[in-house]
Amino acid sequence: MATDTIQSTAIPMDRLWQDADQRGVTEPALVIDVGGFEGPLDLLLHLARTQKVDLARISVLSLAEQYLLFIESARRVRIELAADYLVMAAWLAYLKSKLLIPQQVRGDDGPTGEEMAATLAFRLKRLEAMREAATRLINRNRLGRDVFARGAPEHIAERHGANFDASLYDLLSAYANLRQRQAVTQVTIERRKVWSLVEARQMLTDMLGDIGDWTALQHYLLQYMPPAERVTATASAFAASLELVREGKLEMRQEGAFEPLYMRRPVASPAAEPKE
Amino acid sequence: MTSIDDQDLFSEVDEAPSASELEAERIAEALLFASAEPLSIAYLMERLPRGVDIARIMKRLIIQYAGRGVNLIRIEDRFAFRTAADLSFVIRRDEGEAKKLSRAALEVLAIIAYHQPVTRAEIEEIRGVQTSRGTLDVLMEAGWVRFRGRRRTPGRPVTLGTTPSFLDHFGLEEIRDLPGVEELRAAGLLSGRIPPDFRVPMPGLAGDELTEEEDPITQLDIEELGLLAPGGAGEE
Amino acid sequence: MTSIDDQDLFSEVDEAPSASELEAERIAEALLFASAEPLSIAYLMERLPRGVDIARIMKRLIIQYAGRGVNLIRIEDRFAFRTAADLSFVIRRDEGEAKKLSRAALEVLAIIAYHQPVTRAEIEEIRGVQTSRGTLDVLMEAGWVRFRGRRRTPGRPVTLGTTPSFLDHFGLEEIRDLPGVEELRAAGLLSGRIPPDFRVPMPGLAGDELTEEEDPITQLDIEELGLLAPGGAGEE
Repeated sequence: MATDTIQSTAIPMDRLWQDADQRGVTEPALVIDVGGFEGPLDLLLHLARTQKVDLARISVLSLAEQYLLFIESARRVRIELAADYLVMAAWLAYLKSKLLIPQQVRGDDGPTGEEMAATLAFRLKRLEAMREAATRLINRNRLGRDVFARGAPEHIAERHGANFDASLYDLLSAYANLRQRQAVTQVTIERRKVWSLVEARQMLTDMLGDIGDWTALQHYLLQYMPPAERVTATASAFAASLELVREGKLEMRQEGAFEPLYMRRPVASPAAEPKE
Repeated sequence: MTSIDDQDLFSEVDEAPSASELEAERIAEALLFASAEPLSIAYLMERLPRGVDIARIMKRLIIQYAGRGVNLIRIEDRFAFRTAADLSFVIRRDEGEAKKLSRAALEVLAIIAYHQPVTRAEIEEIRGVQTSRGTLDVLMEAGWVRFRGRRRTPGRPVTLGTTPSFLDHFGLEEIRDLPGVEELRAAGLLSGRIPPDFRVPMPGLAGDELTEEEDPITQLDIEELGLLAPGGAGEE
Repeated sequence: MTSIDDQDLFSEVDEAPSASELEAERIAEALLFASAEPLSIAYLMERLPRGVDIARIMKRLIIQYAGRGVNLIRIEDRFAFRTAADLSFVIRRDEGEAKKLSRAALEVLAIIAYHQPVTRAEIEEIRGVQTSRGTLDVLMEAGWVRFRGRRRTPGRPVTLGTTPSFLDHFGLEEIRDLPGVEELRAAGLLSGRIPPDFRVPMPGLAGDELTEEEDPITQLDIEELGLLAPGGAGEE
């Protein structure tokens, strides 16, 4: 799930030709540069900006739709999207359904669509605030560029007794390098396109953090998976969900063999948030 | 006594210092001037004559240098002489500027600075994306970010924070001086929890209709988002 | 301001300078401070506002700094700040520049930190090379490493561990705060290619207590180890 390394996949020219033929030449071919975004939240923030309103006032519903449209377009041209883009799509599709269903009497089974939407808006606002803070920070007068220390220092200070200098970073990188050097093994396993248990677990916890009532998550998720990844995603998600059930962090229900698997967060869960 | 003439920049603070205080002042000045790194109070105390009031001496020095081309600044419990920030335009050097930080690294740095002590999972929660390798170690190598300790929660995750040289580099006395930190805290944006008054108004929409405040997403938007239609690639 | 009190060191020269002269003075101060080498009049002239009388400004600065801990001195036609000659005893007290720890020393130190209590043989096993005597000496001299005790195994090898000043220097509250595999990896310090069984020990030591496998070190041991040179003879 190394999202930072998503590359836009080049589409072979002949494919474009074929596609163009099938669709009629009028529709322009799209090249999607997902690599320009730092993950799904970044993309959402960018989309939200097009609404040109305070992030606390954005229409989460239309934001969800914009995002899903984006993912659709990407998939139409067979761009390989990182898993977290798809997880976000699944989550937004779920959110959208919750927002569109008439308000139910609120049980104690998790957040309402409004609450989920508010959480999303909050996260966007927080991310944006950090972006602004970063800009303000980097534009300050900086040592060595705008402000200067003594150019000809005469002694190096701050040594209590020991005249040796080393930072924790030096120490840790020395250790890591050494251990790694000593651990050289010839294991070079070709990376298969497999959802690891860890990834699947992470994905499930991410999603379940915001979902309370019975949900056939797999369905939402699989819809957004490239066919090649469906099997591995299902297998890993299933295994991970069993693990979560065992730990009491998840409940599952199935009507019968081959019926959809429903999951939810345990109702009386000890308020143990997965991450925070 | 009437007019303090304007070149009297290094003039008095409150009461006249004693001879031994003046000597201590000279020594402190010399030590601070000689060093490129900020010096801690403990370090200065070790070297100044016994019994002098360090706080008073530092205060006097700060005031005396306040209007000059070189200022004495405080970074937490350390002191250093630095050229005055307003003279940046004359002595600014663009060569040798510190390695340019990537956008991701800058964002991570800001999150660590504003949210510290913060765990890696929390950084990722805020950014919504995993932090790629090389981002943190760039910040650590620059000497701005460090491992602080471990959170007392299950799993004991390691927490990250900034270093004194981060403050020095960005001209901050302490973390509280981070631009906008109070406003952000007041707005609840430095917490993991959504503030209670943060609500999104829900239009009671029955379908795909857009509200008045919304525009439908257009082909143009999609292009703008990086969905680039390569001019004529299809027709070639 | 009754008498010209003695702290009025930066007081008047001859006549009051103009505002632009004061600004030029500040710029000259900053440039001289930030420069690694003495600056020539020509260089200063290029950077000071046009039309100011450089000679006059330098003269004023020299006089203003004359009594202070830092003096502005003239070397042929160049100028530089230097700590006052009579204070050299303070500045030069810790003459030795801080030495960078060698790579070997860093490695040994890190192994001791993570694997403590650890014997010398174990360090060598982890590093795959012999550790020279000097390396440990350096770490001991720095005050970061100490003998902890003796392992209750044949040969009763001496065990090594870190000291409180190690924690202090590296900004750790306790040894358990050292980052583990996951954090090292996330920080980019470990690359992706590590074998699945790769482990980093999590030292669970609390301070000075010896583990069950250790015996305390006795005076006799210390002499035997050649740590106390009996009768002042140098070691080895």
